[in-house]
Amino acid sequence: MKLIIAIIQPAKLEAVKEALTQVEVYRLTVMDCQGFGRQKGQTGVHRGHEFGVNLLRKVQLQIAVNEQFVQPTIDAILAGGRSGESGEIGDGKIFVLPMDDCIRIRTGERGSEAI
Amino acid sequence: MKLIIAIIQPAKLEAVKEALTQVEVYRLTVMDCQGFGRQKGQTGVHRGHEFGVNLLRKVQLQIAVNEQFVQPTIDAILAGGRSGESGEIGDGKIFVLPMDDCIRIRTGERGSEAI
Amino acid sequence: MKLIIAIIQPAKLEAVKEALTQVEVYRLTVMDCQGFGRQKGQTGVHRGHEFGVNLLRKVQLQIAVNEQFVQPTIDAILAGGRSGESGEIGDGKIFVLPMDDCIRIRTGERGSEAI
Amino acid sequence: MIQFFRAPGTSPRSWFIATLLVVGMLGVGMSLASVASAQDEQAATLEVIEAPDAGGDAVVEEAAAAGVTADQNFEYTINTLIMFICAVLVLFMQAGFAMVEVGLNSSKNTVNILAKNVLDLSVGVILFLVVGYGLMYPGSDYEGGYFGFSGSMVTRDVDAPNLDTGWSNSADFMFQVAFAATAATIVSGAVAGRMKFVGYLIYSGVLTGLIYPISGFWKWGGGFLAEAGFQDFAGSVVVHAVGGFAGLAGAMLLGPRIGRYNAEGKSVPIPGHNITFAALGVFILWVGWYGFNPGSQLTYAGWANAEATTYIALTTTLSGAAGCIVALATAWVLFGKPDLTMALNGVLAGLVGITANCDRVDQLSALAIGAVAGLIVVLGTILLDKIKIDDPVGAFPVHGMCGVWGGIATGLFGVIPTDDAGANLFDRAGFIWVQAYSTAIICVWAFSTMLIVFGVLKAIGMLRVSAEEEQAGLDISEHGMHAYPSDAIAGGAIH
Amino acid sequence: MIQFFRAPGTSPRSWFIATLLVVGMLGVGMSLASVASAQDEQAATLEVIEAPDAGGDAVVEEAAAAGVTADQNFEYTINTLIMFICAVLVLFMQAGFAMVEVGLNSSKNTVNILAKNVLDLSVGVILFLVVGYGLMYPGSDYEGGYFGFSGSMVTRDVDAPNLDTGWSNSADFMFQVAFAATAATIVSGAVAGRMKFVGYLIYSGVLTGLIYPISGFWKWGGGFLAEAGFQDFAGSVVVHAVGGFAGLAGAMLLGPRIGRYNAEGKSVPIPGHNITFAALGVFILWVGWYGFNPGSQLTYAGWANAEATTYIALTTTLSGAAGCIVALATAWVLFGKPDLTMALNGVLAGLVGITANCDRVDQLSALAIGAVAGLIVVLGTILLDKIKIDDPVGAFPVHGMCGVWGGIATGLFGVIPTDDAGANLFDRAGFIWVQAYSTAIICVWAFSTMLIVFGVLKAIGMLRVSAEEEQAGLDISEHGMHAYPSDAIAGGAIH
Amino acid sequence: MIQFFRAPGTSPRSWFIATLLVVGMLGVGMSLASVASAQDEQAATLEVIEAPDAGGDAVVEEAAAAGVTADQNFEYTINTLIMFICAVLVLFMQAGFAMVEVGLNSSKNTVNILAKNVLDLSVGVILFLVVGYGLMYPGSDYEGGYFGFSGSMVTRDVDAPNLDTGWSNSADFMFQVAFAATAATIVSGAVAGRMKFVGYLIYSGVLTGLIYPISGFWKWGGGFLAEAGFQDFAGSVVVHAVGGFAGLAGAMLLGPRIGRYNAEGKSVPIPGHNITFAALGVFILWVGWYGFNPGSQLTYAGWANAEATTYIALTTTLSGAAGCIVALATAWVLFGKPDLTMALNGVLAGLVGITANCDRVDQLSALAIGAVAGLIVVLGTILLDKIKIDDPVGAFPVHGMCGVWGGIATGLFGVIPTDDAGANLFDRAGFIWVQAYSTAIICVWAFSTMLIVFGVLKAIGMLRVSAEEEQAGLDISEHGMHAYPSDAIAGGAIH
Ligand SMILES: Nc1ncnc2c1ncn2[C@@H]1O[C@H](COP(=O)(O)OP(=O)(O)O)[C@@H](O)[C@H]1O
Ligand SMILES: Nc1ncnc2c1ncn2[C@@H]1O[C@H](COP(=O)(O)OP(=O)(O)O)[C@@H](O)[C@H]1O
Ligand SMILES: Nc1ncnc2c1ncn2[C@@H]1O[C@H](COP(=O)(O)OP(=O)(O)O)[C@@H](O)[C@H]1O
Repeated sequence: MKLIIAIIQPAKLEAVKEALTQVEVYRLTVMDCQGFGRQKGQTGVHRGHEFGVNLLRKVQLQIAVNEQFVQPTIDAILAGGRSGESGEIGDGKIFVLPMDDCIRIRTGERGSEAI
Repeated sequence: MKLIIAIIQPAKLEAVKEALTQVEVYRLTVMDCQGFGRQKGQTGVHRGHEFGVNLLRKVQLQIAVNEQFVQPTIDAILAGGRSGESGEIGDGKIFVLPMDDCIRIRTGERGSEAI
Repeated sequence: MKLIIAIIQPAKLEAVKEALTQVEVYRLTVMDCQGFGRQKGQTGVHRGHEFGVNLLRKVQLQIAVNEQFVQPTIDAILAGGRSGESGEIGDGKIFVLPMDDCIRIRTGERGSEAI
Repeated sequence: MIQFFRAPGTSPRSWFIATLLVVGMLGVGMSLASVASAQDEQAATLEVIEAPDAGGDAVVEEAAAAGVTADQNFEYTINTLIMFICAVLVLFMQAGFAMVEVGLNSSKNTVNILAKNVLDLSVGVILFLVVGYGLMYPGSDYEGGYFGFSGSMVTRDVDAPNLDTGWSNSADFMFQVAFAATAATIVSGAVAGRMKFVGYLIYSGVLTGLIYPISGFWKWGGGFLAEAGFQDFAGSVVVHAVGGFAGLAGAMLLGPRIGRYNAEGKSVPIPGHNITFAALGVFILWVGWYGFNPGSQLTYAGWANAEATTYIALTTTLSGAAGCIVALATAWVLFGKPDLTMALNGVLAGLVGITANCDRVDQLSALAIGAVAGLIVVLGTILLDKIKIDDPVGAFPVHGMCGVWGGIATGLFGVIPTDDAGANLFDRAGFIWVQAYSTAIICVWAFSTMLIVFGVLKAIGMLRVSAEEEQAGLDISEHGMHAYPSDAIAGGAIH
Repeated sequence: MIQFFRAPGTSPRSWFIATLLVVGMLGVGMSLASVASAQDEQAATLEVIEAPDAGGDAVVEEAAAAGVTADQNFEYTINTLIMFICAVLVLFMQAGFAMVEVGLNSSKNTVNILAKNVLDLSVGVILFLVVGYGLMYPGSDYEGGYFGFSGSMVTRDVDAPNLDTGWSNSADFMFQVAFAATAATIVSGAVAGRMKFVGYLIYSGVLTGLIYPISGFWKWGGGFLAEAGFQDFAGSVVVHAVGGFAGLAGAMLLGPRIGRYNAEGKSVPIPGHNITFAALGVFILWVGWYGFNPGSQLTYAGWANAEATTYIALTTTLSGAAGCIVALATAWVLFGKPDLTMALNGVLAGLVGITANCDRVDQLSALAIGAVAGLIVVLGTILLDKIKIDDPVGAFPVHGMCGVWGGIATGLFGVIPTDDAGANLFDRAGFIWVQAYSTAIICVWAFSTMLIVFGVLKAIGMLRVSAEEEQAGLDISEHGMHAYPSDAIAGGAIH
Repeated sequence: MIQFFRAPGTSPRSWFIATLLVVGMLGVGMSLASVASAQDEQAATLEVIEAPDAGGDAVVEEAAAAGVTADQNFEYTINTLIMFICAVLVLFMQAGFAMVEVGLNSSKNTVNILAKNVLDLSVGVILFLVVGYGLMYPGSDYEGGYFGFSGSMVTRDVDAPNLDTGWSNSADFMFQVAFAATAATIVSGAVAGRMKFVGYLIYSGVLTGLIYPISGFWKWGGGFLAEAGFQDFAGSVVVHAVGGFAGLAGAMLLGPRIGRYNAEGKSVPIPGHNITFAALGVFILWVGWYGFNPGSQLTYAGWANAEATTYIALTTTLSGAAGCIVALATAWVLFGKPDLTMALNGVLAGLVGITANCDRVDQLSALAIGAVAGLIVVLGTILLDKIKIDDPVGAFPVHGMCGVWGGIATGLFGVIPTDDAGANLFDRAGFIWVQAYSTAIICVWAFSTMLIVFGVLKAIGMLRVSAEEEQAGLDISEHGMHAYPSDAIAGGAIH
């Protein structure tokens, strides 16, 4: 089992969700977050202080999947999350973390069938 | 050491916290999140467009624990987080992730005693 | 590759970011969160009910790094995140999680060069 | 994709839609009707005052022609226009109530609270127009009575000057309907977070259409309480206590919100989600109250009336300020922290308390009335919590308890009313007594009738939403939308 | 670190800054000028009324001295002061529009919307002062005409009493400029989320300086539509339809926001980020409308005027309430949920619909007009969505469509205007016809001229921001700030 | 669980609670007192104007009886009622200040700011009633003096008509207290985020009770500055500069917020958490200013007064608009982005600048005054930041600097005041000079006295909260609540 963490552009959430549905990944958790990356932040101004607002609004997805779903999930995120053909800086990242166990609170089921 | 990530109903936070206190787990981090799961989202409407608001408000707990606390913590979350006896769809999930290290910023202590 | 999760005081974000820049860690993801820790929460009051607001506002950083950056990153967070010399309760924690893979959405690159 | 028929499960809702559509159709119907009749009858009933015609001395000649003396003309102008301005201030209070209620409740019930506040005003206007106004002011034939009806306002020719009162019928209706809407909207806060939207709309129609106007008639319409010498200048009892006790009935029949009391029955606070909205609402209400109390002088022309109108504004201000300070101090001592929500409710408490007597107490009494109201609202809130009645915004302590206090305080501190000869109608004790029992009668009336209304709603399953709907929040379950979609959603993506 | 010169890339911006600076410099210039001339000429043109001098009977003597009769004095006082109060209410509507637009849009465009709303008022005031007012009220020489100019308001000696009208020039300007600003700000909602800030400022200047005053002159300035007998009491057409059609032109030339329609052209809702602000805005607008409609009576002194003023408030209220209820009911039936945003727009729809005829319809007609407006706004919103015109706040359905409806409804339900002899100017059909074509003329005027303005802006690349800027949000890309920095940021840390 | 005694650590707080309780007890005490005395004395002092008695011509007869001429009656009515309406508008500004301050500060200090704003109004009302009003208007005996006291307002019989002034004492108090509260609340923004709540309450009492009324007397009470010919129509100096300089004193003694300047002393912006509230606040203030400036005409009856009142509204509007545009343009050029916060402060700057002279400048001068104010506020903000004075909302640049500018500008552009014979009191230079030194005197007074007050608070440790409390936010550390509990909390769970 893996926990896939993806940081994407807020505007891409819709597309990513559709792509995930294609590969039958229906369950996920979403959070607002802010990111610093290579993407040049716009220049902000406050009371005359220019500062790089390289803190940009992003959305984080957390998806717990079984092994065989890892690759399809990644592909789906890439497909839905990339801006245009070539992609743009700021499109984000996918992190794949090992996961020891998963429990469904409702039933207490454990392991892969609980995902 | 494990990092336990639990996604629960917002209304259950109180109960889960009490249950965790029982098993002497006092430290945790809480975040707002939204989830898609099997739980049927209510139907939303915007300017006449029905859409499934299967994005539901949830709360995520992150709890770093030493091995011997893993099971008690899980049990506590199950106890506090389940709706009624049988539980309801939407009650959420618990993910258990391996954790290599933990550092307490205040003291710089590392490893299990830092948790 | 590791995913470093740090929970710090909101007011320390600035300092931590600067420290990270020193060690050439430029990319990170930031989230608001709330924490329960050993730190004594202030006493809250609502309609005459005293209750411990031990839920305190914190900021969570998520930083994916390659092995050789793990220690520098931790040191930077400790340097920037500690209150005063001795540190204060509430300064927070750093969790180090193993990470199997990292993908850059824009390019699809995988592994360490994608971080 | 549009669907014209609802699933069976939603029948209560479709009921309501039906009724609403009736209104709509009615509207269309009437339009055709009036088109047909427009040419003739209308032109007769409705005289348009063309601005240009009114310049220079024309106005006065015109007035003279209509047999209106220059003085009457002056007074009629002032009374009508100032009453109109005060009505606008009172209507602005609707925004204040909405903000207070929204701010003091969970974010998941925001859309629902706002919908209730916008709709109870709109529904209230229509029903007060069609029924309520005629019930509340049936005219002199019903003097000293218990019930009367003089026909619907909507059918009246409101165009002719009303020289008996000395101000226009339109201004009068505007001012009165704003009061009715206030009484109705008070309840919204007490039943927040768990009541069905349809049920609320029905309740609100009944209150503005029947319950409020009937008891209003008893005092302001010249009914038996007026004859008894009961004094309630601007409605501590007639408006606020009625709303407060109606809210209490609702809160009791609904029961507390899920999670408000835990397994061991320990009270678990559910803090509001946005204190800034709550405070903004209180500021708006404070400002609106200057229409509510001074406006109730009804005649403003002439130095004596102007004097009285502004003196009322003064006592109102003093009481609100004293209520705020004492409520904060009390909360501070009792709870150890200066609780802003108590200070805010203290302002409202002071304003409610002075509403009945702002015209007949001196400055020191105004301060005392406010101070006591500030004490009452804090203790009342604690009490309510102890007996496990869940009133999310404290509508009962503020409007119910302090409304009653206002009624009594009038007896304690108020100048004793006189007969036309100028002789006191009562001694102090007698005045206190008439205030006390009249207040009691109105509160019992509002509470018992509303128990019935909410009881019926409960019986037919239109009172409370399901536990699951409540936990998800009324916004999403009743209205299908979030008040504050997160960036994740607002970024443009809802599947 | 301060930088005095902009990168070349920003030339359009620096253009604009230049123009702005001109205004600023102008200001300083004028100041010196007026200092120089202050001693003499000013003292002449400007007579300061010292409060003390005005007590007792002095006022009347003074008036007599100035050859003003007591009646004129009374009327002048009432008309001027009430008009001023109504102007304040209408200006308050600016806050309402800002809140509605902010609430119904994504949080990432909040700063931009607020900046637009604050600036279009400020820019509007200056341009209406310098150009617009003179274009809209060129005086009797241009009666029945198409275009006229009587010089800039700013150059006028507005100090002498204006006994022809019966109220002060200052009050008149305040009231008129508030209307101009309303027309301008309506557009802001329709173009939200994607229009360049500089482009918006230019548009707004053109509308308040030229487009609105010219068509305004046709009716209210005594132009050819006034002569034709066209009736638009408070501006359903002259103000709201003009704003609505200008907004339509903008929305069409801009095209929908990114993500508003997905690849398959399916409509993807972009819910607003804060419904509480939206509802607060509607309450504020409702209140402000009592300045807008009753204030348009212009003369309030004398029982007949007071009567009319408050009767207008009554019909306005009824229409707004009916609009709210019917819009909610319609949305409920069509969509299956009681959509608050529709109820809110329904209130505005009803208010817009009655604006042209609030003085000349009976109560039933007022209800009917509001009910139909409520229906129109819902269906209009659906229609607009179907034809893929992205109007984030529904400015066109509310102000454009219901503005037109108001114009027509005046013909359908309104008392037929009479000549000085009191004879009807038209039969019903004739009245409907004049209302219809006059409405059409004004809408075409606004739409076509604005198509040109927005077209030019598009041509010179000052209309729409880049896709990247739009996705990041106009707040950060146009203004360099977030409306709601998260705790992480607000904690004190921006690098 | 309720606790009646505080831990020793909290002694300052309990001090304050004590004082507050005194007020409360006082209230109760007075109530009993007045109950006792109610029957007799009260009925004498307080005559209730029964609305019914006032219809028809009764009013005029009554007036005649009271020896009031018809003209006086007319003027008294208009002056009193319009002053009351203006007072309501000025009180509404309290909501505006609260929203601006909340919006421009971190979310963690929201409850505290709101509590300060609600309480300084309430405390201000009481203290101005008991002390301030008598100090500010001690009457003619003290003409040209430096200090006087005519006894407390609360003890006065405010019921009789005040035919000397021509308006009611109650209206006068309402209008004056609203101004006092404005001066007090300005400071709140400058000391936000780090000042102890108790300390603020004490400061606020001192300002409204002593400091403001004393300098107010010098000008408006007929003191030595009035005699010197100093002109400050509505209080650019008397109200705004006093508040602004008091705020400066506070900000200086408090020192900057933690994190406002980093280790190297580099300025780190701490953006406000909700720009929508800030903008809403500015709109409300703009609207409220129409009570502030035009209301200061004090007499509105008669064409000349009505003329003046509305002309003042015009100049006020022009200056605010010019300030907005120039401030935005300046910020745009200097910073490269159109900074909304600067545009908002520019509006306020323009309004503050014109406040002293709105009655005596021509339209061009009004534009110039606003334009310069817009420039001042931006440069002032930068300057303050450079010298490391942390004024979170820019209260000093807006109210302090532009208040001074308003005082000077009156000398530069204003019509020169005349003596009763109509002869100019000064030549231009002399007028500028008197304006300059009078402004200086008042600013020095406010700044130095407030330095002492804040200094004492600092000495007794009641000025600034601890670093830990500040970082956690004043909401939780001072008031024990969050302004916006997250869903996690608001979901119903606080342990
Ligand atoms: N190494 C990392 N650790 C944590 N978050 C990251 C990392 N790299 C990128 N992110 C997140 O992804 C977002 C987009 O990154 P992006 O600028 O696209 O990276 P790149 O420049 O490598 O494409 C960033 O704003 C940040 O939130
Ligand atoms: N596989 C998963 N990955 C990420 N989050 C999940 C996953 N499964 C469930 N969740 C989270 O848990 C919440 C509740 O899930 P729920 O509907 O109870 O799942 P189930 O239908 O399996 O019981 C979801 O809204 C989502 O936030
Ligand atoms: N074991 C843990 N699991 C999850 N979060 C933790 C844990 N320990 C600490 N935290 C987070 O770190 C924050 C600060 O913790 P702190 O009180 O400094 O811990 P300590 O008392 O060990 O120093 C807490 O508020 C919480 O958010």
